[in-house]
Amino acid sequence: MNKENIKAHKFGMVIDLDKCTGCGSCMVSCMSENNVPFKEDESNKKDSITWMRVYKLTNGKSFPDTEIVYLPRPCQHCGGKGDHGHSPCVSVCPATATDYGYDTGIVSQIYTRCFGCRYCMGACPYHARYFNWWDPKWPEGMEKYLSPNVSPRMRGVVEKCSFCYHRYQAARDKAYYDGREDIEENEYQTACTTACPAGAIVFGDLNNPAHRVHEIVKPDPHPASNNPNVVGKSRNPNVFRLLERLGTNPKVYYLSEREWVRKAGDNYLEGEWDKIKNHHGSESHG
Amino acid sequence: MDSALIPEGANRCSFPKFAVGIAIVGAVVLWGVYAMGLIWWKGLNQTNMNDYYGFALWIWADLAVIAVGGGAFFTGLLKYIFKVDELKNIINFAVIIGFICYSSALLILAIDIGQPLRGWFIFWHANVHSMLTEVAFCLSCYFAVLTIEFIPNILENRQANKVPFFHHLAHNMHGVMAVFAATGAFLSFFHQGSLGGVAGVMYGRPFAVREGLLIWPWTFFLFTWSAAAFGPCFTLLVTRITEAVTGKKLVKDNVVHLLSKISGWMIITYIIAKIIDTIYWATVTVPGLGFNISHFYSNNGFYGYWILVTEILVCGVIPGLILIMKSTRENPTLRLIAIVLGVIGVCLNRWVMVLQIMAIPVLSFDTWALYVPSWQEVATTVLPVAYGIILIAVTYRYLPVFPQEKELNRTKPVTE
Amino acid sequence: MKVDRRSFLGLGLGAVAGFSVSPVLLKLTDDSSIWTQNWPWTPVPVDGEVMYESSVCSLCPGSCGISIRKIDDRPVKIEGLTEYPINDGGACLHGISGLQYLYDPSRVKTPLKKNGDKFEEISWEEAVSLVSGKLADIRNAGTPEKLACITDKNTGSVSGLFKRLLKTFGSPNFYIMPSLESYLELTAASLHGKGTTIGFDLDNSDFILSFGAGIIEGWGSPVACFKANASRKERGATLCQIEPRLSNTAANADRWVPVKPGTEADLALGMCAVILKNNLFNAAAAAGFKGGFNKLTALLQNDYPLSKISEITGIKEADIEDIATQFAKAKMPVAVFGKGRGDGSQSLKELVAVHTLNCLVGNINKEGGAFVQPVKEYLEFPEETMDDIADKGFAQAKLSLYVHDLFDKVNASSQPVVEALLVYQSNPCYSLHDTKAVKQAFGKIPFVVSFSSFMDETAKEADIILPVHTFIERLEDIPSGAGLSKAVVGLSKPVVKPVFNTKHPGDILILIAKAMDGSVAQSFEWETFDECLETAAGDTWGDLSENGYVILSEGVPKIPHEIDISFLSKAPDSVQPTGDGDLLLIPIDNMRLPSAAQAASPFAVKTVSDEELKGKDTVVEINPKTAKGLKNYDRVTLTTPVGTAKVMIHLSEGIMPGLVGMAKGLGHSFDNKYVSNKGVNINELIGPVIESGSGLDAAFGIKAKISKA
Amino acid sequence: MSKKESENGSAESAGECTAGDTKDDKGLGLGVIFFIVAFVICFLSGTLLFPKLLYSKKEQPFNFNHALHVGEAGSCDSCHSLREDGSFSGIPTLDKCMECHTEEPLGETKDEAVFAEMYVAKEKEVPWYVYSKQPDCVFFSHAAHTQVKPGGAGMDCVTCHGPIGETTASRPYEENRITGYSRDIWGKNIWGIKKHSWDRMKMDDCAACHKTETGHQGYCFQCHK
Repeated sequence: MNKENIKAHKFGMVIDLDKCTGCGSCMVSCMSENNVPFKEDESNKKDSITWMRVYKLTNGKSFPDTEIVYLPRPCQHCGGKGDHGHSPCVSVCPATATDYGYDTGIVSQIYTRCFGCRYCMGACPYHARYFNWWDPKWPEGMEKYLSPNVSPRMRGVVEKCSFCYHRYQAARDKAYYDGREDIEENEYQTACTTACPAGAIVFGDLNNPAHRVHEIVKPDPHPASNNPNVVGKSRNPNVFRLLERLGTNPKVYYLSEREWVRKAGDNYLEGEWDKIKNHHGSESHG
Repeated sequence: MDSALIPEGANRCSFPKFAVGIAIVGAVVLWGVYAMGLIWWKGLNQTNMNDYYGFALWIWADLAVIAVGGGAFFTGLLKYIFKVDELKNIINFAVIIGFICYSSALLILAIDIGQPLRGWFIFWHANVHSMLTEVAFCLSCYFAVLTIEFIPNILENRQANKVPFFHHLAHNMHGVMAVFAATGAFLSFFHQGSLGGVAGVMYGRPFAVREGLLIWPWTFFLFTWSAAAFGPCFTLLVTRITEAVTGKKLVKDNVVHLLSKISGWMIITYIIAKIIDTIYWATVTVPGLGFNISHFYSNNGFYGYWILVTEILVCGVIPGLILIMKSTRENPTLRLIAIVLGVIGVCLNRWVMVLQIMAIPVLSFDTWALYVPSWQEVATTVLPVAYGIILIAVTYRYLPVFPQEKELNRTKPVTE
Repeated sequence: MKVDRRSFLGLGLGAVAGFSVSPVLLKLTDDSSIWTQNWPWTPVPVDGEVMYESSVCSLCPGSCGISIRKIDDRPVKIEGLTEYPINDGGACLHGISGLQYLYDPSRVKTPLKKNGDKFEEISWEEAVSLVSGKLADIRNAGTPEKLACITDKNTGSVSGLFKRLLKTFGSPNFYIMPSLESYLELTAASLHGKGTTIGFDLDNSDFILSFGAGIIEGWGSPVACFKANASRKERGATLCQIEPRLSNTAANADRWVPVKPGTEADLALGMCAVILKNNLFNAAAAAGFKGGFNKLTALLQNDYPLSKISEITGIKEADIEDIATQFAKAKMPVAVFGKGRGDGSQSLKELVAVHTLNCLVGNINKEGGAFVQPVKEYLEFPEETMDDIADKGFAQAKLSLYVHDLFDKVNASSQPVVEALLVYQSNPCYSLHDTKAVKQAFGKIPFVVSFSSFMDETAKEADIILPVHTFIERLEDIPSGAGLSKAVVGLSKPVVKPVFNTKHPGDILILIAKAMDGSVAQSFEWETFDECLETAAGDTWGDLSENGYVILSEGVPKIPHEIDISFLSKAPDSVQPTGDGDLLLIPIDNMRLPSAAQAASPFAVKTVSDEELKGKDTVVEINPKTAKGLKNYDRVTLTTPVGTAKVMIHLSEGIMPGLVGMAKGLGHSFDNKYVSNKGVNINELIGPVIESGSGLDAAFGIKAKISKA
Repeated sequence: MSKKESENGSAESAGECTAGDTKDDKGLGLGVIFFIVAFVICFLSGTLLFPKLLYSKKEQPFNFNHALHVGEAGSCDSCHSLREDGSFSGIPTLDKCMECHTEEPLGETKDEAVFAEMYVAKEKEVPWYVYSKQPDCVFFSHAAHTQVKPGGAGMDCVTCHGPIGETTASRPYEENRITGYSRDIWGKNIWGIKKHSWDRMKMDDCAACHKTETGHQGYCFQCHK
């Protein structure tokens, strides 16, 4: 334990899927904030770089009982098994081009270090990591809008959502300037959060009970009784994480009142969901 | 024309004939090199890989050549450490095949990465927790070992051997080869294993993930074991092909039988372990993560249970059984079937552990992702094969690869 | 001394050893590591001081406040402006992508003149003199009414200047493109009298009954609607969405009621009938109805029995009754109209029928209801000087009521009925139905002047292109509209120096007017647009320039309103789709694709689903029942009476069988490879259908066939 | 290692093959001499000549007397200040200079005349070369380092930048021909040996100080963007 870890933050997010309208503001705000490139054909979603991707889910029923929900998916900033910081991607990178910041809980990606082996992409079940198959090119003059806060990437490296780390840095700079030891909740908000016109995204410190994200998620600091790999399970019965059972321990939570949506967040054997749904999110409550 | 270079007492085809053969295969090499150039110059967009298929045909080829190249370390281990002396008659060839496989693997890795000029960062900025780091280190070291093992054979060339220094060097290197063989076996154990580990540690991918011993998932041991088991099959297969092409018997049957037998028992033990692993994974590991194993073999146009059955039964159990039973093992046709099935089996295993992993959706709302390689990928994957053929042709022509060749072909000097 | 092999060996080894123990190897290794990390072709954005400037976005009628982050002089990001009365910090994807428009590859960089098939660059002086010369010729010929003009809206100073130019020139032929605001004003005119408009208090209503209004599809002021929808979830207010397809709004609603397309008016009237029958209407409100309440009641009771409505609309009787009852019994219900984004074709019958529901339950000018009030004016231009030609010309009848009709007239006549056309902030050659006919009409107009920032479909048809500043390069007043419950005027400011040789549209008009004589020149006495705006805004200017916006009205209007239901009493017919195909092609509005004047940005196109666009192909949505064995991404030919297109199939359980849904906003054809030549423009496949009684193009779709390509 | 092996190899082969042949001893002697000569030449050129080839020298637009300015203005942050948002303003802009300077030179140096004529009169920013310029991938917070505790580390400028404030003349800017980096990043000493905390500005130097001061070398994102 070092000094920095004692007051460690654990930045996380909760997305209200009932409020999400699938409008795409978060995606574009992210692209614009983080100098994400674009190319002529982006309709192959498997080679289209969108740090924030909005998935469309349906309940699989036929007309007119069909339902749709949109699910925005940034990098989940996994804490890894037992929340020890060994995220699926971090532990596999051969060149330490991605690491887990124990002071923030944010998984980094360093473009100048990455040499493009793509092992991290294979390891990530959320497809949150994107490869620069092409050298990014902006139409003549358009590179003038690039932000100096995020380095533009080169061909052949992996990139992904950083929870707008540069905004955290800017907030800290301001705090240093003001002689404050820490930043306020509203000083560090990701670009997707601030852009969301529906206010569906709430971002903050999961370690800070005063933060809204903590109020909604109510993360359980103890490992789940039925799966010691899972830590930080929500005690809110409407809150779930994607593929929680794998033990990746994402810091992105989702909120929905609709049961089928919550069920879609993970994989269940036949009949399994019905057994656990009522305890879902609250199984370690007592 | 080049008769001065040809080993004494060996019969080789005429140089023009040889040259034509090399030129034909060389054209394939050029095609591959052209594709490689395209990929280096224009980038990986020349492939059909995508963000779902970060690992694709090349990584499979990489794992497959390393697996079948496992014959080198295992034969070396048997010959030098366990002193199975008969194997000296095939060890040179095993080493050459290993050399080809490993140099190909390194070449493929150099094409596969997005920033090839930064490839050495894997050493310079190594993350010791990554299985890939382990792979890179052991792979490179073992390639060096293979090179050292290969050198004495090169120095035995008729002209090279005339130089006293080379002659003695070759002699002395043979003397210390046990040390290298041991090192090689050790290194191989780790990189074959860590290649298995590459898949096994991906706990975000239920199809790949395995529990294990300490930091090593079971796939680590299975990969090592399977390389040792099937590597010799490949050595035997290539020997058989070389014999067919040259029209000569190059290795005595007792050597072949011995290696087949060892391989057979290795395969059988491996496949038992693999079956246990599969059953445990299918009944304990993945259900715990919410998956029924049918999830991995249905709802798509390619991957079905057939691949599991083919890998384990058809290309695992069957060749194993053929090779452990004396009667079937010593039947040349059955033996050939067994070693071909074995090689297919291990390649299929590597395919499954690379490509099928990538194809399977993990998020409940995602779909299967199938992929067809681009011609550039195919060309660069064929490149090592063509290069291997050329290297075998050249070494066979100019080096005394098979110690028993002269003895076996003494009576009737035949040109092919 | 003999230099032998060993000497060389010594030499070589010495050199290697010497370099090895020198710093060369270490340093070169480190340097090459660094070298491989920074390629000169990867741009390095220049750092500097961060500054924020606030402005107003005018990409759509939403009129959101925006905050532009700049690094020194360089804008790098657009975000929503917090505490702006319309969007309070939220922003839509198009606004956020705004900077891409600034550097768009299809921007017109300098004035252009068409020469044959090509455009050639000309100076501003030449451009202005060409336009003013041509206009002077028309005026001098005594036919000033043959000058026509199309802009995006009726309000605001730039449109005001265009109108002023036309009036003082002597032409009544000023047209606007259809927009939600124009439909609101038409509906209000029909029920409440001319000069009024309607706003919906979505923020407070507890039961929103939407007849296809894409509240989260870009309808109205999109960000305000997203916010209202989110607050609805928090308040527990109900949204009942009536439309044939599971749009995002329908998916987000509490209740989705699929209705046969084109029968919404009947449904609304059927619900009115239920409300009347069950005595659920507000008697006090109904007492004030003009234009034959009894006649309407009788008509509804006779012609709109539940069983018949159920059959027409495809909705169960019980459901209709249930929804009507819930609506009438809600404390603060509101019925919302304007299918999709609300700017496409609409039928006045439908609009009025839906709004009659509001009138019946008495929610007009009540909290959570519909606000009816006069259109807010905040600009006051000095009186025009009118000479004889102007007076005479301006007194002539307009060529047509609405813009789509104008082009029909042009096409129908052998003589040029329009000698010159000015087009500003609109793209009729793309966004009107049957674009082929519109382009043909453009070909028949001798002189077309496009005031455009981009080389869009309409600019391509023009004879002169006068490039205008984009919204972040210019000063402009941006009045809100679009069904908001409040009226706000915001000030859009130049936050970056013009990137190209463009001008402010207002300045161009002043230059053109000054180059002419007579009443035109006399009516444009300002030196610059800035001066014009400042004087016209009068008292408002101080607050506007200081705060960036002025709230013109807010809260429940405390003014009386009248209700005149005579339009419905005449029992107008519903429009029917043309053609004889077995399927009905309907447009899909989607937030991620703008459909009107402004094409999408590269970022926005990037977000478009592969269920709508795949490669260069439009993907249409059909129900698996309609598919007849077709699979996802099968290629088919889609044929309508107006055109054919090759498209791909996407099977969706979210669309009513028998329909083909196609995204609006694709199929642009100008020089921007990130945006253009992607998919089909649906307006090439749908033809206008004129609604009797209103003259509106009310085509909600068109009959279509698909056959395997 | 390869050297040793080869030598052994050659000695062995010499011994075995041509035992008693005395010519070989002479050859070996000559080999040793060649070895030493080559060793010395290569070592020296690698140490002395190599840095000269590796770096190109660029003169600053004009000479800047830091000592004089520090004397007049007071301290480093009179000109190199933090902005209110906590970001670092870096090299002052012309506007900043003109807070003290006027159209007319304040002193009589040739350099100030250049400044006035070439930049002030033409309203052009001075294109200074920045000795401590870091690459694009680096995020460095001056506020975190220079602001006082408890928030910041309370370091002074000299710790990283050295006594640049005492200099009376601008030294040439040296640019690495391979990397394009300023020489100050690796440091003047080609071996990378540092005597002072400000002698090098490489990542390892940051990490080492962080390790000492905070107990941890820091995570990637702390300094990378």
